Amino acid sequence: MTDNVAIRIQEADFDIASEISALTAQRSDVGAVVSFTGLCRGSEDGAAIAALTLEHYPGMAEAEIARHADAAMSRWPLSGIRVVHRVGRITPGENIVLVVTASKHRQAAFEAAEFMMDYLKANAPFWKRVEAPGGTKWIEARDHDDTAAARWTRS
Amino acid sequence: MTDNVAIRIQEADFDIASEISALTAQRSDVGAVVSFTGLCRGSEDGAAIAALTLEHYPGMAEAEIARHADAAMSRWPLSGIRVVHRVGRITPGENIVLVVTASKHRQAAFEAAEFMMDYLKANAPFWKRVEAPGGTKWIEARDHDDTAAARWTRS
Amino acid sequence: MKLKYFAWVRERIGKSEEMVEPPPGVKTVEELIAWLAARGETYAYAFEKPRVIRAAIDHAHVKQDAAIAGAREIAFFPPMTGG
Amino acid sequence: MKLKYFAWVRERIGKSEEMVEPPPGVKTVEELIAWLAARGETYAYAFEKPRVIRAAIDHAHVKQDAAIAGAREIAFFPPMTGG
Repeated sequence: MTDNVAIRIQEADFDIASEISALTAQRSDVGAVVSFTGLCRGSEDGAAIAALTLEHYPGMAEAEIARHADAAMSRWPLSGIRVVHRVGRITPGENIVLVVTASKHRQAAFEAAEFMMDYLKANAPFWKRVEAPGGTKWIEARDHDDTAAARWTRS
Repeated sequence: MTDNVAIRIQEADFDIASEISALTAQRSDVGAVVSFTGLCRGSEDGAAIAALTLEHYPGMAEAEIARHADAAMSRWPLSGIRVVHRVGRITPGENIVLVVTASKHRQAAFEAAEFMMDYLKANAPFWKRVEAPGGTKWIEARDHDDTAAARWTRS
Repeated sequence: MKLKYFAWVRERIGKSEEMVEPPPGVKTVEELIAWLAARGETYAYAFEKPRVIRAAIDHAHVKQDAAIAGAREIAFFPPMTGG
Repeated sequence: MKLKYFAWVRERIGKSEEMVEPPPGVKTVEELIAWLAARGETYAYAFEKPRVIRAAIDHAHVKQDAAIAGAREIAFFPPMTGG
């Protein structure tokens, strides 16, 4: 894994400010930092939910995210990327995922953050199950996410 | 100014976590938050700098940023936007500007944050002066920023 | 080889991993799925729509025509829904 | 009307604002710039490249052909470099 790439999968919540500061502290070559936070919403397809439970493939998830972060580091002039993905039970309003990218200029930071999120949505080995009043069900993958992920494929 | 739009121009630094939390606390309809932080870099066009001094047009700057935030709120399905732009003397490594956007889905949050930053770079009434060992000079506007801002114009 | 199951594939089969020794004729992921589906009711249910199932060999996504020779760990799961 | 100057326009003119009463023949921003540039050395320096100068009337960006009639506050400044 490239220097300045950090990937964590954990049950605990994360602290956005400290993840950003890990990419900017003690240096003066970073001009742009983009953070994306994904949160658990209180409804899914219009129906209220009680919680999400996130399952992942330990070992593969970390390795795959790191491989995509390395790809982003090569593709854009970035000074660093941090990804934190939570697993376990998460209730509405809570954080699920954090991506932080840092660069000299804003365009690289924005594009790399979108690239990482599109990847995480469509191809990282995580699965969400919804707890609703009527029972539990696995969330189905959306074609939309595959399309978003595919736009980064170089022709 | 639309509800859930907050614009501040200040000399003091800002706290990213509290700005993000202002858009997400006590609600469960936000699924995506994007933050952009612009920082002062230690060099400008390859030459080391000691500091930047930011000047703005009081009254016009707040009103113009709010007008663009309102435009973003109409254009994308956003739950809120917060912008903090610092003025005065800022040294390398320090924060300059923060844009936070919140939405149900990630694409709206990303696009609106980029739209706000493109606007702030090219059209908000702020001017940067560089303090370097050889003296001070005003930073010249870059055509690149005008091009980035123009891409949001609807035809 | 070790097999791992995730999400509803795991729930339907009723276990999260197991060791198997498929016969020599089972050479691809697709053939492994067909062999597993014939092992019993829970497997048949998990693999009832084989085209929906995603697979990874030794932590790398693979297509169903991928060869399984030499694999230490093969995982089966539904399309991913992370992020 | 009140005029405001920012960044190097302010520095060159040597003041950040002033009240002026241009003659009736000065009807547009462009004509106001020409009239100001003729007021003395510091103004001539500030407006030496009139096409570079940006203007705002009552806090709204305007082009140089904009009419100044009814304006309370007109500001002149270089291209913006915020963000």
